Amino acid sequence: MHKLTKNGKKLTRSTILRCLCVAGSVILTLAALWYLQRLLMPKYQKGVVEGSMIEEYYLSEEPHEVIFLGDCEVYENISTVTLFEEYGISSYIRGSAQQLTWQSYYLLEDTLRYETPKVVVFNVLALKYGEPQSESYNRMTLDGMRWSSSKIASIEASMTEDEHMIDYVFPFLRYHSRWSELTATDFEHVFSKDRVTTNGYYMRADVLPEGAFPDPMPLADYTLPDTSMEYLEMMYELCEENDIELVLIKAPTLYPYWYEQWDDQVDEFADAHGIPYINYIYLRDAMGLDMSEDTYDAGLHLNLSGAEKFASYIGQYLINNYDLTDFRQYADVAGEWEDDILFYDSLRQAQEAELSEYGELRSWGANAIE
Amino acid sequence: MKKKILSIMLGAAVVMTLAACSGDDADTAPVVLSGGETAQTEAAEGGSDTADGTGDTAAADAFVFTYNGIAIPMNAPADAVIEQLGDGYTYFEAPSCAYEGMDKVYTYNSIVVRSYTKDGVDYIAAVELKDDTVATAEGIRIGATEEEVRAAYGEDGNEGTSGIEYTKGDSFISFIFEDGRTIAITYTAIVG
Amino acid sequence: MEELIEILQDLHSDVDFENCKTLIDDKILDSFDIVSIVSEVNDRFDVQIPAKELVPENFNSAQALWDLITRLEED
Amino acid sequence: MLFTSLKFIVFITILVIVYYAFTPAKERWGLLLMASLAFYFFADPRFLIFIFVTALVAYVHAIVTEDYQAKRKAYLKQNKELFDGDGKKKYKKTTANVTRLLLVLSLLINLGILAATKYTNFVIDTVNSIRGGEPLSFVNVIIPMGISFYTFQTVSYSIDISRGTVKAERNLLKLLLFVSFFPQLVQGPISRFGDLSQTLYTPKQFEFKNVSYGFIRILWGYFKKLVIADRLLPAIKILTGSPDEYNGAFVFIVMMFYAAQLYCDFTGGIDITIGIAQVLGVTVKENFDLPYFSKNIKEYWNRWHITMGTWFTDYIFYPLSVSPKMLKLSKWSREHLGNAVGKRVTVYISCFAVWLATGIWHGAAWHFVVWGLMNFVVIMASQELEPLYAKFHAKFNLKPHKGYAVFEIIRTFLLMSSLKLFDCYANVGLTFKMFGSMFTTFNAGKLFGGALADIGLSSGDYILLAGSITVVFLVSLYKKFKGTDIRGFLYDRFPLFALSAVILLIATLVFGAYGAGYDASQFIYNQF
Repeated sequence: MHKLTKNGKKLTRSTILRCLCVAGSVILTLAALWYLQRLLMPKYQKGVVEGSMIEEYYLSEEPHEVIFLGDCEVYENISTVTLFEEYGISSYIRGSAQQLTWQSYYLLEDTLRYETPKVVVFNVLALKYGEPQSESYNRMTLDGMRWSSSKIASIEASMTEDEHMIDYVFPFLRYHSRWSELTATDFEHVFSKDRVTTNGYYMRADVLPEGAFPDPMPLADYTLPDTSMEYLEMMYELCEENDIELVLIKAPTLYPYWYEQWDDQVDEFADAHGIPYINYIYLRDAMGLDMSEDTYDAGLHLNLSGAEKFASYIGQYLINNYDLTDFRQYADVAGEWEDDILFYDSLRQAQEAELSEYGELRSWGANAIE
Repeated sequence: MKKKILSIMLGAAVVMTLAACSGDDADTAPVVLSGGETAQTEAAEGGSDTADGTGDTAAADAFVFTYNGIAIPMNAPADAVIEQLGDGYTYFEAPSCAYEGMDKVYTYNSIVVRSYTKDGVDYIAAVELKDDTVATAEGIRIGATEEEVRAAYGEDGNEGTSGIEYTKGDSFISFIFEDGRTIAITYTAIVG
Repeated sequence: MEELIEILQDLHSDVDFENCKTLIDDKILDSFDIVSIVSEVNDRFDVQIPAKELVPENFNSAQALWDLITRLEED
Repeated sequence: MLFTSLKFIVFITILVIVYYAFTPAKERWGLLLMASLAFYFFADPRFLIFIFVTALVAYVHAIVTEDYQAKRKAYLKQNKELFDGDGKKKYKKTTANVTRLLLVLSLLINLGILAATKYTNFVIDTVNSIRGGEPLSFVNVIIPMGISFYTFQTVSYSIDISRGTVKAERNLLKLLLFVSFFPQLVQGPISRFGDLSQTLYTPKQFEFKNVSYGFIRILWGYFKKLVIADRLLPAIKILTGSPDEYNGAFVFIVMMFYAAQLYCDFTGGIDITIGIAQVLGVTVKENFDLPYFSKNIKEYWNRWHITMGTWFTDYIFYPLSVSPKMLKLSKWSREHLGNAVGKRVTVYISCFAVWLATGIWHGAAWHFVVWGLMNFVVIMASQELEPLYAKFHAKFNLKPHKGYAVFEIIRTFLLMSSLKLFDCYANVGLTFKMFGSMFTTFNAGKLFGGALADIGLSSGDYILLAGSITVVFLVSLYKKFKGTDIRGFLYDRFPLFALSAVILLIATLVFGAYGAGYDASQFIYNQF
């Protein structure tokens, strides 16, 4: 545009008008795209809320001495409120649906940018996956992460064949096709989202007793994939560097099947690195789990009462073995937790109300999917 | 008037087709065979990507297990197969995390069939042979010796800690051995 | 010239060939007409119009066409 | 690099910035050459060899021919006294013969490369199917991107040189740019040297109007391609992929969808091409002139893929029909078959050749050949029926009526759309069968009751398609009635122009059928 002035021509009115129009168009386009990107991205507010979990962490104000990493076997099975109420443990579950081992590793890197916990608890089920699995799970884990080298590395490690980095950088390119599927929820939550977890714990208060599971399929090879084991090794080293105690656990649920041969390999790893590995499948009786009432989906995940039992049990282990602060004594942290507990209790009440009214949950889970 | 033109056109064209093509039907072959990328750019030259009618079939190249005369190809849509297999099964289902799909397990007398969900459609994920009343297409049953398996399937399988796997297309078959004998046979779909 | 106009009139009786100067530009003459003209001219004037002369400038008006014929005759 | 790939868009953006910000106006053609070669290189480095050989052959041929002709002419002029009338004619005849020989040599090489790469496997396949028995195996040849387009462009240059209608380009690099100018490589148009050279090499200044016009035209092209054409394509594939299920009324749907898809894809691509050229300050000939408003098939072919049509007219139809042998044949047939029939013989032979070539040019497959010949038949039929029409009109005094024009337009559109069916179905026989099913088992009821929702288009898609096709239609109507395109109107009200560009851009980005949501292996996101 400066060409016009250079040639000695006067800045005519129409030239100014054009420049304004071009500048205005650029601004208008960028603003519209920014808004549309927010509008078109899935909100994960109803039914499928798992995509909201990762970003919710950044809103949590209090310090966390225990960080849980893993998939639904942590975020549905451990009540963070129980851990606080019973032991004063301030914890956060950085869980997401089908979180793969490298995603857990990079989430730990990400977490370390904000705080350094004393203990990291990693659930080992995801070790069975050595390769990227599914775009929709990737999205739920990755889209909520704040931008950092960890996020980029995590995306690169997670992408399936059909995915591209550019679609993560500009989610608009990925989600523009949702224009015909937008719901009221999408418009409602363009700029703000409702809270869906209590420090990463996703509550389900309904009950569906555990049934029989089919026999596991025999495998020709039980070796856990190299990729996931390498990331476990990296996770161990990262914890070492930061003086964090790493604890490996297997949640007490039975499906997907956790083979003995896998269990042995994790045991070996733990022994070789001098870290604990606890398979809670063997401790179901000890923690008092009654799978006729402590699960909401026939034994795949624990419900609220199950999650409180498991939290109570694992919390005891944690305070026995690690030097954790009892944050109930600290007014400022306890004050923050006060809010979390309030949210937790009101959520429990709301779910119980629906259960007594309908006999099932309508605003959460499969029934709530729009 | 249009009809008149059309009838002239049709008549003339039929004659011409006979003369020009000598009754040959396979027309699209050369473009398709000359290689992926270049074929694409060439197709675009005429102004469009030609909408060729041949859709690729999902389960074209995979292991197929046959049970009671019913073919169960890996990665094939499951609904039709399950319907053919009839009612004699016990059923188990487990929704995946965040309702991204549903794993279904159908247990029959001698086999277990598993399916996975993709784009809202169920596909055959795996078939497990439970006893020696059923055999693979290559004639291997539970109880077969390691040598028999290798004789039937070859030496180029993937050796695992407890057995051997053979891959074909987007599926593989596993034989699990104990004391030199087959104790389990499974077909598994490779989900891409 | 008159003979030429006659040839043209045979093709399109409803066109004023004496004055129209956009026979090609306005798509009054199409490629079939041009070939007919060339063949007629060949018969009656014994002039062969080569393909390279089949350009709009030579066929836009009867005058241009006449000029072309005379030029080719001289050659 | 397809137009709709992200790579291409980045490529163009960088090019335009470097072009205007960092390259002196005089050197800009050089940057275009570099960009064109890079475009080729990224597609496949081996392609560069092909295009270079083609350009070199044309370059040498042009210079040798021009120098030879000049030398002969000068000699003739200087030694006038040595020649009598006959001698002069003879001398000129020799010049013409040598010129022709040079041309044949050059065309043999360049068309030979085209034939060898594009048609070898076609020939092998055809031989196999005729011969039966042990089939010959296909050869693994590479088909250089856009070879049909740049070969035709180069051939036109060589012929023009030998006719003496353009001057030879003596800078090899400049000629290479003419041959390889990248926006044209994917879908044409087929430019002539005389047209393109006028703006291709001249120093180019940044002109706001040019760039604005070009930019909005690029957006318009993408809009048509991404929002309409690429959305329709999967549905067409589904419909034509299961012909047994989708017959009768569905064939009509295929016709309509494909007519819209092809138009939007092809004209969209040309809009992008010409728009890019315009942004770069190069004027490229138009390739379409509202073809779907044509009143007959001949007119349609004068308005659809114009540069290809004129190429075939100028370099095949005319030379063939005015060649001495043809003129002789014409005379003979008029004498023996009567004036009415005789007049037609040569025209029809030439026309047949043109359509045979057009069919083969469109693709190395028999259905293209049949499609080309069907066009020939229809054009001939309408040509023959013309007097009949005239009588009919005279009798009922129909012609001036506006409704009749609309009828003609719709008739032509339907006719052309049915011919396009040859593109859609797997083979020629099936096309006829499907076409026939429209008349035997139309059964429109099949369309309703959910069938239209089963072909990969949601109700939202249908609304969007209806809306965007209406926009395309209205823009075409504007041009039809105002005789000029709508950009001028908008540009004079510049804020409106800017706003249109913004809306077009955003609409394309939101509604375009691109990205993961539209991949063949669609991810599951329906439930959100």
